[in-house]
Amino acid sequence: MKKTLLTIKSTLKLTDDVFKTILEGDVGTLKAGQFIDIKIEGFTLRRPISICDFDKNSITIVYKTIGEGTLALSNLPNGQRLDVLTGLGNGFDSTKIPANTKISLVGGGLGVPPLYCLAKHLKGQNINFDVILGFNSDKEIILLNDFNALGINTVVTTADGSYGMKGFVTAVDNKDKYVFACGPMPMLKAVYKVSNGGQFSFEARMACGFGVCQGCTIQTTQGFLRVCADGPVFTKEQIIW
Amino acid sequence: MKKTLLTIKSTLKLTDDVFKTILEGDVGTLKAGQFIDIKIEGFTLRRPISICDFDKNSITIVYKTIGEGTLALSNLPNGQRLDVLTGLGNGFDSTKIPANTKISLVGGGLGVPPLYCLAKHLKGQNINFDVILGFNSDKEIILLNDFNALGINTVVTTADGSYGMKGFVTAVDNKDKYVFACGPMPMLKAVYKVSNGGQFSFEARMACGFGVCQGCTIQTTQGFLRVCADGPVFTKEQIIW
Amino acid sequence: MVNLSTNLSGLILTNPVIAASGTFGFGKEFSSLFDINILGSFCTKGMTYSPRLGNPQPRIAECKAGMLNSIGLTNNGAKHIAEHEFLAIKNYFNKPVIANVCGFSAEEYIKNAIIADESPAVGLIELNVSCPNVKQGGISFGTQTTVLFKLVNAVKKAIKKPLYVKLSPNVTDIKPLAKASEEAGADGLSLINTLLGARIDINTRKFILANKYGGYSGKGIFPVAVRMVNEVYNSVKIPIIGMGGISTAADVLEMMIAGATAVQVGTANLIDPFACKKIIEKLPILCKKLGIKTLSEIVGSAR
Amino acid sequence: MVNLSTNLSGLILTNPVIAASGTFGFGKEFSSLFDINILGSFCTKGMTYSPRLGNPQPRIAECKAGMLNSIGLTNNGAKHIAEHEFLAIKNYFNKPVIANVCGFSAEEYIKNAIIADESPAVGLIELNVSCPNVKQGGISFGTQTTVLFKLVNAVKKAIKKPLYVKLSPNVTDIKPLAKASEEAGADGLSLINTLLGARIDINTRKFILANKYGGYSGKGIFPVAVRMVNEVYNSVKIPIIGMGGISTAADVLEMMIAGATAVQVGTANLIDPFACKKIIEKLPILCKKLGIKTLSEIVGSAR
Ligand SMILES: Cc1cc2nc3c(=O)[nH]c(=O)nc-3n(C[C@H](O)[C@H](O)[C@H](O)COP(=O)(O)OP(=O)(O)OC[C@H]3O[C@@H](n4cnc5c(N)ncnc54)[C@H](O)[C@@H]3O)c2cc1C
Ligand SMILES: Cc1cc2nc3c(=O)[nH]c(=O)nc-3n(C[C@H](O)[C@H](O)[C@H](O)COP(=O)(O)OP(=O)(O)OC[C@H]3O[C@@H](n4cnc5c(N)ncnc54)[C@H](O)[C@@H]3O)c2cc1C
Ligand SMILES: Cc1cc2nc3c(=O)[nH]c(=O)nc-3n(C[C@H](O)[C@H](O)[C@H](O)COP(=O)(O)O)c2cc1C
Ligand SMILES: Cc1cc2nc3c(=O)[nH]c(=O)nc-3n(C[C@H](O)[C@H](O)[C@H](O)COP(=O)(O)O)c2cc1C
Ligand code: FES
Ligand code: FES
Repeated sequence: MKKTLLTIKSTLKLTDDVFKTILEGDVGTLKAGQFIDIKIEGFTLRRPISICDFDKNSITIVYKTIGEGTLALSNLPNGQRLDVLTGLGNGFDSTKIPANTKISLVGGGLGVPPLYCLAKHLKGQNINFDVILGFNSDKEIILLNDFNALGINTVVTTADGSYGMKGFVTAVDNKDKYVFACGPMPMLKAVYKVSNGGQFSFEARMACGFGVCQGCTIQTTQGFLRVCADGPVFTKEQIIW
Repeated sequence: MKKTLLTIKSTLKLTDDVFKTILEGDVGTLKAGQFIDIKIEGFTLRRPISICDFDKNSITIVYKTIGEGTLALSNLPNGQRLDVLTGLGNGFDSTKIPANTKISLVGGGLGVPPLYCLAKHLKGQNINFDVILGFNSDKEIILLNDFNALGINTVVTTADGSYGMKGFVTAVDNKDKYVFACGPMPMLKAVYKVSNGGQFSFEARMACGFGVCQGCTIQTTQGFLRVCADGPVFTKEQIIW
Repeated sequence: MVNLSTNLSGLILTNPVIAASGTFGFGKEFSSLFDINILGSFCTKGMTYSPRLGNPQPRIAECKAGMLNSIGLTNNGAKHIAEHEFLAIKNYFNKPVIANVCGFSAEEYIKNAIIADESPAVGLIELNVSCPNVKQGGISFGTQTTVLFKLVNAVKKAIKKPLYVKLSPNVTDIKPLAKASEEAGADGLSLINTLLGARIDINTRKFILANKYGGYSGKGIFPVAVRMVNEVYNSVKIPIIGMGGISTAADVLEMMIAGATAVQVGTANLIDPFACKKIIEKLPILCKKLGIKTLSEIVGSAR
Repeated sequence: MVNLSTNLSGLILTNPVIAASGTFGFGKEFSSLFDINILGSFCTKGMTYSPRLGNPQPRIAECKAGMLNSIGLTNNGAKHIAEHEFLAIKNYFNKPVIANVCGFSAEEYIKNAIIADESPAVGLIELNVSCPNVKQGGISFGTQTTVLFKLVNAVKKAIKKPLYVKLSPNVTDIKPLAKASEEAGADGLSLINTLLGARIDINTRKFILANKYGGYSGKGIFPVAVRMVNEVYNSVKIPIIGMGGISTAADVLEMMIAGATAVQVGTANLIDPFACKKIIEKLPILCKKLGIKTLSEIVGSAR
């Protein structure tokens, strides 16, 4: 964890209510699957957002304007400085991938951004994998071009069939695969049930985001674990469902 | 009363902790002795400040940075827009001046600003008057040049004798005069006792500033009066001391 | 078209927004800023039988998320108010108002309630048993169930108009007090009054309020108010006017979902005299966005 | 040089700033950010005898001026905490800590207090009789004077270290509870714990907390805390650790002037992990500005 001041470089509207913001500054050491916690002027608690991409001195986030906080964030001008905690959470761990196993990255809605970061990372390690992204409709598709630009075979499912396969991400067969999944709880659960093993990124309402308040704690096979500090990524073995 | 958005045109440092700020915009109808109530971002209640000068589209205020609110105000950049209630309070009433009576304007410290506005007004009506301004020391003198620029005979007293007459404003004889006084309570009381009659501008902790909360109400010879709406200027006849 | 109307024991309001007692005077100052007939109603300043100056100055203190007041029921006395302030209301407001009635003895409460009951301007009487700023009376009626029951019962018998009891949040358990009011015949409840708080000037080491402690109101008390309105909603059958820190249309909906049939907006009026107007203008837009067609249907829908 | 030291029943703190229970974990996370030895001390997460997961998710809700939590005393159990967490503290903190002790019965409170009493890491025991998030036990001990007296008395007899009782603000009158604690042998008092509050999502009409109600903390509760600390200061002779919404050095002074011998900083740590550090660095500067040479002299100086 690092507390740092980052500057908004740009904010781009991806869909009606999803924005991509690039933050610049001393970002610290980062990892795919980690998140940052942003203090937005006028709001008490920080807003946790996954890292969608990063380099030495920038972090890209992609977020939906769910409520007042993310809405305010999306309206901040370029050049605005933000108080941010970076490098939060454990992140995805590619060293845990079993040998000779096919890998699948499964993302749903706003669970897609951290998988982009992971995809880039795996790609850099010459690890092969499939990507399955699920959305409600074609209007809500995000980051598909970015995955394609990485030269990754990406399957898209939409609930209403307006793009790609009609249905949910579970329509794609992942039985023998090691999955990295991020998305809404029902999706994670469904993927968990049909997967061989893998890593699942959780969400929780957080107060601190760095492990001291127990706000986000859940029951796991290893006892009480904090989504913010012991997660947000949990292995299939840890999860109780 | 009028609720309006005013823009900071300039802020000038007059002494170590006293600032003069010019606000521009649709200021409404104003009168010497009235005040404005300024919403400062980050503070719950508005800050009441007397009108030191005004014209059709600007208001000048002179204020001391007592606490966090006025400090924040003094640090706001030019061009910043402020939510302001203007034209609050009754103001000084020159029609009440008895015939053939000498007039004296008596100000102490941050009570001086509204008297500048009054002086300008009286001058415009060709009414003659003296001005006595009291400060703690020469370092705290404000607006003296402005009074002089109006061509007004201005007596200054300082408590430590570092400028003008040593002592308090009551050192100057006002017995036969009709006074317009503004300053700290002890000064007002002292002036009240030695004056023939006059108008005294009060202060009070205010919540609304426009007469609805009774926060500022005081006992007068005419019953309960609100400093913000029935004052801040009270006549000698109204005051119970 | 969203239906915003709400029903307080027969008093139909076109919308649930009522300006709170002590923060709206008798409405006159606001009527010079906007047409206050857009309000559901407004609640007048608490009245006692004899005129009262109230507590010594200063009696306002700022807080980070609200303010303290120790006004102490400044008013010109019930008779004067009925004959002057109430009488003048019709010149700028054409709906019934809510009269906030105080007292220092059961007899006085009854006398004042009758004066309000007989005033044509008044549509509903709010019995203030929760003013934290007067030593005798007020709050002492609002913290003991048996005392409260007797008072409410006696007042109810003496008047014809709907009687709402305004409860204090400064209690271990508000539910028995709500129930005692209901059993005594109250037509409804108003809550919450202010929380007891204090601020001290660290320079002078003096309490900012001359009275030392005062009533804490504004945004900072909203979560406490939502909880208490919900607790009381689950304990009684009579309608609740919910208040405490409301400053937006979203706050109004949250308070209604918690259990309030109507709401009062207090401190927000002091900071922005157009607060009620803005809230009322935003309400239908917000309802539409949330798919709410009849606002009163959300009352107590929290789950 | 300003003397910031303060004395809690023999436990001398170099400065009055203590990180509050439940908002500082066991200090480890913070120790990786700054040298936490600058703190007066810190208070550990409330412990029960058996491990507890606590309440269902979600258990955090944001408020305009603070937050709600319904953690429900998540902890690994007193024995595990003593053997692991307490034991590890010496690796990053070289002063005695304050152990926050909970329970669901008098016997359990005693057992847990003894475990804390026997841990070398612990300098003072804070008896939490005011957790609003657990149904049985906790708060029920903190709202009735006779129950509280018995509990405090029994715990006091079982331990050697100073015993502070942490009181709830959700009561009609806090003074009798403070006095009962004092008479039962408490060495000091801690106040306030959280106010009971609720928030509702107007989109889903569901309470944000799975538990519906939770404890309200942060800036919004400061005026209530200042008032209660002052009330209690005027009622008892034992020292008070004051808390509730403190986020600046000025807040620390205000709380001490109200009557606190030391203070705890809670929610502020969650929003800014450097909050305590900033406050501690600002304290001597602010004292100097105000002409305060010995900080402890201002305790209870409000007038
Ligand atoms: C580890 C983690 C990573 C996340 N990554 C992303 C991401 O990459 N992109 C994205 O769009 N969203 C992400 N979220 C969800 C995001 O944090 C919320 O959408 C956001 O906090 C909502 O804030 P708001 O002010 O708009 O909503 P409001 O509802 O006004 O917020 C009120 C409070 O509730 C919290 N809250 C509301 N919704 C959620 C939620 N779903 N999860 C956690 N807290 C919530 C807020 O943080 C705040 O404290 C992530 C959440 C977590 C825990
Ligand atoms: C009618 C009127 C006219 C005024 N005119 C001037 C002026 O021309 N120049 C000037 O320097 N000051 C003037 N004051 C005083 C000025 O309002 C306060 O100095 C200012 O509000 C302090 O705000 P703060 O945030 O710096 O102080 P803080 O102490 O942090 O303020 C906290 C709260 O106390 C109130 N407060 C603090 N001191 C006073 C005070 N002396 N009077 C009223 N409220 C106070 C603030 O408004 C705020 O609500 C006037 C006051 C009144 C009532
Ligand atoms: C300045 C002021 C004066 C008040 N006077 C009264 C009063 O006379 N009678 C009463 O029942 N409540 C009175 N109240 C309480 C409010 O009506 C309301 O219950 C409380 O302020 C909470 O609402 P708010 O947070 O929206 O202000 C007063 C509040 C304030 C701030
Ligand atoms: C997330 C959280 C967890 C808490 N856990 C405990 C606890 O275990 N024991 C306890 O006595 N108080 C607990 N508290 C209460 C705080 O110690 C403190 O009394 C309260 O939050 C008021 O201080 P603040 O406004 O500075 O946060 C907790 C508060 C928060 C916000
Ligand atoms: S959010 Fe505080 S421990 Fe996870
Ligand atoms: S400040 Fe509200 S009536 Fe004067």
